[in-house]
Amino acid sequence: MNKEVISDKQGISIIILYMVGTSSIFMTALEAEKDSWLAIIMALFMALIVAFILARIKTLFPEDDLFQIIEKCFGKFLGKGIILLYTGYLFYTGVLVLMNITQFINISSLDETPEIIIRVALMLLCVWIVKEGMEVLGRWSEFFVIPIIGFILIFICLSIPKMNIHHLFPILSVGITPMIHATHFVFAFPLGETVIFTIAISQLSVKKSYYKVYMTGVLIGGIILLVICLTNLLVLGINITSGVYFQTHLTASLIDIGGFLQRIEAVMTVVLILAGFIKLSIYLLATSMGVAKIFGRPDYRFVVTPVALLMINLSVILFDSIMEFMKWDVEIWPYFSLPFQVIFPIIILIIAEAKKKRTKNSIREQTCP
Amino acid sequence: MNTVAVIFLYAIIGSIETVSLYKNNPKKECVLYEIALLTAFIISLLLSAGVELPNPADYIRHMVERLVG
Amino acid sequence: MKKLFLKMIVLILIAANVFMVSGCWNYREIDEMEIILGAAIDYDEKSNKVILTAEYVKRSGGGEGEVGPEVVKTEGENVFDAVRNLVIKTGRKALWSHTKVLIISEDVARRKEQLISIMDWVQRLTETRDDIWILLSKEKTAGEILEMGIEAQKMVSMDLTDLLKNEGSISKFHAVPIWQFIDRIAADGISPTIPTVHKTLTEYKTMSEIFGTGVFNKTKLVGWLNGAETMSYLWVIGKLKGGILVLQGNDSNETGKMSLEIQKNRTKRKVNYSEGEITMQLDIKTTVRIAEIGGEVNYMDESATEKLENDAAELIQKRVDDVITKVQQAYHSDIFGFAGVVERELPDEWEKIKRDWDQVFTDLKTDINVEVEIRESALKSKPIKVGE
Amino acid sequence: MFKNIKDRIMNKKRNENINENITENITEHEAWELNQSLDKNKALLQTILDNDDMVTFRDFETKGKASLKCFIVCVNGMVNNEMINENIIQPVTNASLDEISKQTKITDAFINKIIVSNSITKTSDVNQLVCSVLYGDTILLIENETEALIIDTKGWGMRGISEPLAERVVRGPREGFTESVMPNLALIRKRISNPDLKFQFKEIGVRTKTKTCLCYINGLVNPKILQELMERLDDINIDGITDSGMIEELIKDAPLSPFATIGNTERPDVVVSKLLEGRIALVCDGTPFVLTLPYLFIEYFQANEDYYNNYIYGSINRLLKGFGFFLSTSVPAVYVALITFHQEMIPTPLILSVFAARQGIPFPTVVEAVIMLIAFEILREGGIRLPGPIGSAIGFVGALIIGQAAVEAKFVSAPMIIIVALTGISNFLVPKMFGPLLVMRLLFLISASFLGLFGYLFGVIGLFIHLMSIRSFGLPYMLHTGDLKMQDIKDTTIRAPWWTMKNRPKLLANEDSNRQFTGNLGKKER
Repeated sequence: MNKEVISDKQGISIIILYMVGTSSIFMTALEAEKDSWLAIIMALFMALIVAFILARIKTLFPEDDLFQIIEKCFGKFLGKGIILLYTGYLFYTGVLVLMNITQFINISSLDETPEIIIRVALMLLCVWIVKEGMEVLGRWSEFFVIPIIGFILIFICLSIPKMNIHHLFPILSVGITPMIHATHFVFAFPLGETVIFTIAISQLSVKKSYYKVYMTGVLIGGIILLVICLTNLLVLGINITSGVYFQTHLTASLIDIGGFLQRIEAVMTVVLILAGFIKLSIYLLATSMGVAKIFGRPDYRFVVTPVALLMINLSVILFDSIMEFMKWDVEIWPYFSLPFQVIFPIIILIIAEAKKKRTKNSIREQTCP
Repeated sequence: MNTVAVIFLYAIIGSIETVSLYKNNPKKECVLYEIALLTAFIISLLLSAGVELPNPADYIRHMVERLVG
Repeated sequence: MKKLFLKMIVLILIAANVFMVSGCWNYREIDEMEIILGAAIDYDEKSNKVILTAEYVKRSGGGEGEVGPEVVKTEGENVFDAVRNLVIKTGRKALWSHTKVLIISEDVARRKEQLISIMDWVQRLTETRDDIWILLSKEKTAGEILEMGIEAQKMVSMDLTDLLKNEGSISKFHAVPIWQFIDRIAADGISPTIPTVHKTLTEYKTMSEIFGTGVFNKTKLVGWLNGAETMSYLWVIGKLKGGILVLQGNDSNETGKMSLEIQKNRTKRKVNYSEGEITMQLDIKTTVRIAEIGGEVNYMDESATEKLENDAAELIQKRVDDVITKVQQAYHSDIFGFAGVVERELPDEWEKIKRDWDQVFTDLKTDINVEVEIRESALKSKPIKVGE
Repeated sequence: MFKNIKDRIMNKKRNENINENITENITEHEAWELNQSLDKNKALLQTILDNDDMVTFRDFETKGKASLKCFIVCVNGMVNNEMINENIIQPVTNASLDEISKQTKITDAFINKIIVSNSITKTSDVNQLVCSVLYGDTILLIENETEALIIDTKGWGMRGISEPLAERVVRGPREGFTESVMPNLALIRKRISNPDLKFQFKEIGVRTKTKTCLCYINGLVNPKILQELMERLDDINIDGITDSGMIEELIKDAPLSPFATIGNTERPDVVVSKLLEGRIALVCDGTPFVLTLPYLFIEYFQANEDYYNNYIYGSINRLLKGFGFFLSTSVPAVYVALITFHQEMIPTPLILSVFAARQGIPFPTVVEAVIMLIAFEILREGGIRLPGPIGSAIGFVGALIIGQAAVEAKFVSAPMIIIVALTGISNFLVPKMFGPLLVMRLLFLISASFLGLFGYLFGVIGLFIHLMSIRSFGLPYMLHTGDLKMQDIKDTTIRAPWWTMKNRPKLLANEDSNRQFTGNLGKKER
């Protein structure tokens, strides 16, 4: 079996790209209106807790990925069932990510190109990198995370002249319920999906650094998200922000520095494509690993292409329009993803801790009778 | 036209991937691969022919709505 | 090695496949399109049709690099229909992503549904950018503004854009990109404005000029502000960046007019709330420099400077007060964005008065404090001395 | 090769039936040892080397009563005639063997007392003798002796050391390698006077038996890489090698990739600096191009001159080269994407001038770009092989025709000329990367014409997946490039001052990573 080892920095880069991925183009916490940035901060705290739980699980079983841990904790039969559920969840989420990216491309500029073509082209690259393995993926992310963060910084700096601080006030105007909803949504959509890294980033070169990698990655990714959200709000104001699908794209298109530095929304598009590509690849990787695990195969590579093709197929079936898609995203997604993001990890952690304790005790009993 | 494109595409992918697959992998992998590819092929074929397939999003919606209310 | 080779073949074959199946979708040659620079929208009441006048770049047909304007007129049931009809007239697809200005006629501006459909079209269409400048035509139709460019072979839209970018030094209009316009329509209580464009006839040719403002109440045109009033309006909203303040010297001896060039302006807006009554407080702080002195009085003296400052402050206060009163009394439309200030500073109170803000606005008391500071006097230290 | 000679002789025996008296006595076994009889030996050698008029046989005798008959064999033109005359024939003919005691063997006496040469070996193996003769040595056969002497008399004409044309520098040594392996090795050796510098010879090519030499510094080189290289060289089974480029292609990683995973250079100073970084050099006879490996992507951008000039200047050069790489691959693709897909991203004045320039051009922009790129390559390729003056004439004609006439004839648009010129010139910033750049440029162009900037971006993603997945002798090809660690950035995106480069590239040399031995300075940082 191929153990793909990546370094801490590569791990963090992957998580950052993953977080920035699709969520950089459209804002998620819009239910909280002017306070969506507060919702993101709250969700970030929750996400850090989840990341901590997952890191704890990984530290208990540093050699295994989540699927193996599930099998160890729940036994073969029940374990397979849960793995199946997880694989389905990952597969489905992967399709959503794919649709997100291609819809953005399609709506923002290539309006006459059939979406399926863009999907196939994107998936082709994903299949390629996933087949090359986690190591290439890690190195790729490590290389591209620098320009991506650079682009985002440039974007924010150039947006400063158009910002209006009044757009944020009054703070806390929407009330508690929308706030909680928004927090839940932000958590469900990009921030809480750390669970996938227990599958994808299952081998780090330094064994004990899962805490560092998961939590730093989530923290930096979350901060970038927060900053992008703030920029959009400050430039556009809530009225426009809530009225368009791709806020960042609009904000970037308004940048005009002295008449010559303008029309640079392409920069943000680059960020989206590069980061979104990594996000999609990770879903493809994790799903393939899940499928291989269900059938008890050690290596996942053989199943990558069919999984990718099935993803494309499902993306055709799923939603007919972006309206339907967005509605589903807001209404159903946060609840659908909750068990996978939070409930299962907590259960696994409890069982794992218990198991560890028992084995420790039994070892102690054996050594000192 | 779409159907032809789908058949063509799958034929290329299938034939090329199968060759290296059979060389490097045990039989079980190959069988799994072929089954998965065939499923994808059938779905694509149906889609290209314009058949309306059941949408899993609806089932998930029902499920979630029943659970959450 | 073999894998890579196979991968390459797959890539090439898939690319070829894709290419053969559907060709190039969004691939459009630039010379097969008409680059639309500006558009004007009129509304014909009789036939209930929208008339679109588009200014686009003329093909020179082989000459070197010369580009001139061309104007085309189309009709349609609504804006999008008229846009599609453009293809019939020109024979080519239109490229809307370089459109700079959108001129609407008074007829359109007075009709809510027309205005909204235009805004929706601009924002919904991928091609049109959201930072198109929007202008209101003071002429009979909006189209004639664009049409006058043909005679002079000048691209009116480009000239208008250049003019709009110089808002800071003219201060007789407030340029509004369309996204801001939409933002203001969407915001609670606040109403948008649009600068007005005029056609002026000089001896040699017709020219376009922008000054003044069309005042809206939400999506309906309700009135006008002239150039000077617009400057005061800019003072209120704090967007004033330059411009000239002309003072009539009222000294005993023969003083002419004084020009003060505004260098910096800062307007702070606050809400004072006491016993259920809202007062809007405006603290205007303007820095000017003396640009022109028509008389002999040396304003470099401290006392004279102080007097000048006070005169200027008084003038500003009067003008600002006038414009606020005019808008309050005549138009009942909060184009100053006072609603936003109230919402920010008194969120609880805002919830209560949100419904009938227009009424509240009309009765709103304002408290205007102006402070003028003369910083410098350009190159001259003394007025021109007239010898005895 | 030996087998071939044997076969040939056997064939002759069967088919032609000449020299029967010799061949009939030769058994299979004896045939490849020398005979006691001088005549038989001579006949044997003449059979082997027949129809080769370059080979010279020369008989002579020693002085004195017991004169011994001898003869030498050498290949005219490959030997130093003076050396043979003065150091072999003259001493031998003047020598008298009378005072030599009967105990000593005659051959040893020849070696020790008579022949003046620093390199003599004795052997009775005919194969070895023949090979030596053919490689410029002289063999001396003596009557009644079953062993012959191989005397080193190599002396063929060769090109003097001159400045390499392909890698000119303004500042730096002007020596370049030549086509002979020995002087090349000397050029390396004289720069590293250290017993740790090792040279290992290997012969590649069944027929040509080309001499290649592995150079490395013991203690710096990674033994695994060395081992891997040895194995790959042993796997080569080809009949002839004419240039190190063939070896490169036979042993390189990712053989189908356009990118080089083995470097080549004509400059000894470059080879030395690579050796000092722990790399291995492969010197091949018959070519001035020395291979260095492992080769990383970043080495495309590291010119030796960067290291000799001021570090700021060097760093700027390096950044420029990176920028040139970007321009050269991307400019046509981005131009096409912007003009035909994303017109909204071009400033209005620019799009107006492009609009005006494109009036009446018959080709679509993509086709125009491809035509112009190919035309540029044709001009470049055409100019490169021509002698200097004509070459520059081609340049003028090209510039005139393509630049002026084509635009005026409305064949191509003027902006496209600028784009192609920019592409072509930035190409020269990274001169070793012509091939990969050409391939990438066209691929990007095609993908951009499908999906616009997104297609281009997909191309970039694909390129980097490919680059990231390549390895050169076990090292990731893109090593260091994703890192922002100070230690690694020093010699990649910028060229740091020498006094800060205390360590060698880490993964390459793991045994001794200190580059500078200035007390504890280097160690402290680690």
